[in-house]
Amino acid sequence: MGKIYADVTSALEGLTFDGMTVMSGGFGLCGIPENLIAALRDSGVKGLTVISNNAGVDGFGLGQLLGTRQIAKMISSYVGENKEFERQYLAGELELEFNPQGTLAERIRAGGAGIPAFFTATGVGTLVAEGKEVRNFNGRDYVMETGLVADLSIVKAWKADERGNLVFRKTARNFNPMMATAGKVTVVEVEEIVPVGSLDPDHIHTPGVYVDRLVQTVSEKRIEQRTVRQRAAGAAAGSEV
Amino acid sequence: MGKIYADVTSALEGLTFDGMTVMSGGFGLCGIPENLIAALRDSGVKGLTVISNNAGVDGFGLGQLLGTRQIAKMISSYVGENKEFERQYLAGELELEFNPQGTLAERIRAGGAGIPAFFTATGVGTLVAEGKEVRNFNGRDYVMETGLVADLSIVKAWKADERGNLVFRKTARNFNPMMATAGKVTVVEVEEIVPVGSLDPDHIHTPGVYVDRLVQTVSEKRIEQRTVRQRAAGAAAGSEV
Amino acid sequence: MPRTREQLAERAAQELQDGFYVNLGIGIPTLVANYIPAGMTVTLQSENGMLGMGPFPYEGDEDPDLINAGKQTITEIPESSYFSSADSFAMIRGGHINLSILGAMEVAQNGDIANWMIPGKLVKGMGGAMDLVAGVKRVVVVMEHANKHGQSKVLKECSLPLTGTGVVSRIITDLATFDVKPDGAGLELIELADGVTLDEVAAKTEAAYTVAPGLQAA
Amino acid sequence: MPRTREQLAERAAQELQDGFYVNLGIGIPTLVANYIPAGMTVTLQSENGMLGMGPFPYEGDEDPDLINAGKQTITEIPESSYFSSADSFAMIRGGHINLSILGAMEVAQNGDIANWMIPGKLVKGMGGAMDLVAGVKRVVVVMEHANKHGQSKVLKECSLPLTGTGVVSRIITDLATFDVKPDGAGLELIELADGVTLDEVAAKTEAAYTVAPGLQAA
Repeated sequence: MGKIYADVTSALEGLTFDGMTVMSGGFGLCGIPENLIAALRDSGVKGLTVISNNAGVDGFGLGQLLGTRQIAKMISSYVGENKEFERQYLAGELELEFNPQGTLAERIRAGGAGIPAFFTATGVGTLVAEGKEVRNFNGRDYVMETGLVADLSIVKAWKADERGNLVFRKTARNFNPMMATAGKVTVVEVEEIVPVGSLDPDHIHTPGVYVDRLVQTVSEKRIEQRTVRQRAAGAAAGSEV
Repeated sequence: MGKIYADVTSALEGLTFDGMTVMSGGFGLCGIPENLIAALRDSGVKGLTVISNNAGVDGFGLGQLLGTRQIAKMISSYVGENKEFERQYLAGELELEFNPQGTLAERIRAGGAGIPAFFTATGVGTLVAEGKEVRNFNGRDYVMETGLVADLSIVKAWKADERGNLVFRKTARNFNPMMATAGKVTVVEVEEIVPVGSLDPDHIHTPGVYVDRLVQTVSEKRIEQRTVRQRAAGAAAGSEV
Repeated sequence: MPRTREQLAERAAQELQDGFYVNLGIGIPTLVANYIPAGMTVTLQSENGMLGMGPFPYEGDEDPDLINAGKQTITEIPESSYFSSADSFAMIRGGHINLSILGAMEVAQNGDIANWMIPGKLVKGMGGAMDLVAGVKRVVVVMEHANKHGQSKVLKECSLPLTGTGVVSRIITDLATFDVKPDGAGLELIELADGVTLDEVAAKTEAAYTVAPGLQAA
Repeated sequence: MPRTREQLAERAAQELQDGFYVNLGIGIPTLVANYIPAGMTVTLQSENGMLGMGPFPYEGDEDPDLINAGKQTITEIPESSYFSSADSFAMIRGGHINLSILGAMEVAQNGDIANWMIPGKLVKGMGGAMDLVAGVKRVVVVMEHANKHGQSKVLKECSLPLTGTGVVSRIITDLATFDVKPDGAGLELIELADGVTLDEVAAKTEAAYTVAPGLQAA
């Protein structure tokens, strides 16, 4: 019953097929499964629907799958940092479904939790609610949104034990825990695999039941907006570099 | 901006009124806010609707509020361990709404998360679905359940820092985290209040935003079913004592 | 000879597979934990918020913060993790638990199950039973074939208020084992307890069922 | 004299109260963090999963695992906590954040806001803006009074696709401050920037509004 795979290629073996839906964790370039994305590119799988808050940048993260035109559709909340995405979208080569970020997060959580639909006030009276059921509860209008599941979720965590219990680090957690629950198969890349018993059971963010395959990788972890403050200055905000 | 109160009496001061709805954390007698329940009893508040997975035992936990007939209605999943509850219920003195445990947990989570309603397969075709909307998604029937909020949530955590960040311990976590999010006011009793910065930000279960008042207490922590195994025996299960 | 409680638990343990995440109900199902085959990795879920449930503690090691869904003191094991009730039932409702082994008052030939209330008697509540039968991938019932009045608990239709509809996949009783065929196709008798005859099962079962070919021959 | 960006941020900081949990949008709202009054406890939420956001790191201390919703490197402070995006938006949607200060392209006199798309231009997405305006208890918009073509951004009705309807409580521009009265009762001008006249605001505002009594007299 080993969950541990030697490399990202074998970790995806037998899981990919053209036209499949893939959830990919991360916010911007923070906490993305960058090595599994590269392996997905190398697998040659085509016609992907990708559910991810963002679309990476040119040549990194999901941008790698855009460059090779492996993505047919994105479900995202913000895709601002990707010129190839822009080009393909404007040329009509790429389908795009925008979801409000919180609605996207909750749709994924619902999908993993066996909830086919829920109501939210987010987006009522906007384009987002068009064609969807709107219902009044206690005097306020809410729009019905549906749960999302994927054929495959690729997730980035910080540490895992050999049974797949996961711990995330700082804001690299973001969409990863919900996506781990909403994939029919979930493959996780981590910076370190530790022996069972090394993680405090009260500190585990994602229980091993959600993790089908596990692979230890080395991440580049690019920074998108490097902002710093001067050592001399005491101000709360700083300058963009 | 202090959240810390000297004792449970002052922690509830000004928050109680007759006919109010109170959520009370815990599973069985595990992780219940036993000192806040006692303070609620001493406050003399009446006509309570109490949302709690269980109803305590005679004379302990919520059983204390039953003895004094302060509870008008319970919303629970299981109330098997309380004779006074049984007596009042059979005499028609107490209203009772049973929710499946997972539906109850999700209704509370939804209430705290601004979700007025959601669909679940739990209870479809049973008494629980009577009078509720049933809808088919992807070939399966689901029942619509609504979110729950309370005028007051009383919660038991293990540790808190001075800003109200909470950590729970083992299975004493149970309903406490969701209830902390679903109270208009949330009061928390903890075994230890530690200085800000003592808790690892990655290990906090409930962020301080959900905690209005905090009080350090000493808990009796009764055990309902003391089950042990013999030191000599190697079997996985043991005997009930 | 009808199966004893221990034999029922031992038979139910044959439903386990390596790598399974399993929720065991109260009563006989709890005993199944004692029959997990050596070398097989099976992780027990407790719906009050724990995955990786260990055995009862040694006397003196009881921890009031560590109980199972039956409110019994238990222990943790190296792979354990804790989570809230909302996260626990998200796990159950979302179909992430492979198998639930539960007791029942009645099971019908279409997979309906009743195990939470008897009209006219005090109702204690359904606890997590409705969530488990609706959410877990495979539900196996372990129970006595007949109630204390000698009446069949394997029925054409349940008479008690239901816990779930069409959710049971297999019924293991002290006399026999039945599969509930998909899409309302009814029951198939697939196994007899040692020394129990087809005639005895026929006499004691209210539900209609077919008999598996191999068993017919035997 | 119209308020500068820094003056706008300083004015917006007056919306803060001790103990508030606050989400600040990108742009001018981010600068509000520099004007939190000394001795006031204000906790900043970042919707990508953090409560208790600290300042930018010193050079060399940047951590790629620690960014804000604008994808900028930040730091943690002693009271910080991290959580998932689902938990973060549960916090926002559930009304647990006291105040959101956001920029906008247009605001209407009924509290409608448009700040995410311009038809015909490439749409980058709404990110968390729709969740914030719908969920946070009080939404304050900080923006230039006019767009780059000199047209009023405070309007009778928004012309751009909406981010939310009837959600804005206060509008702080470089010229003036308006309250959006409840239940569609329209705008009230409550404050002028130093040296700005009622006539100037009237000339540059498309929306209808009343003038607060004290301001009328001045």
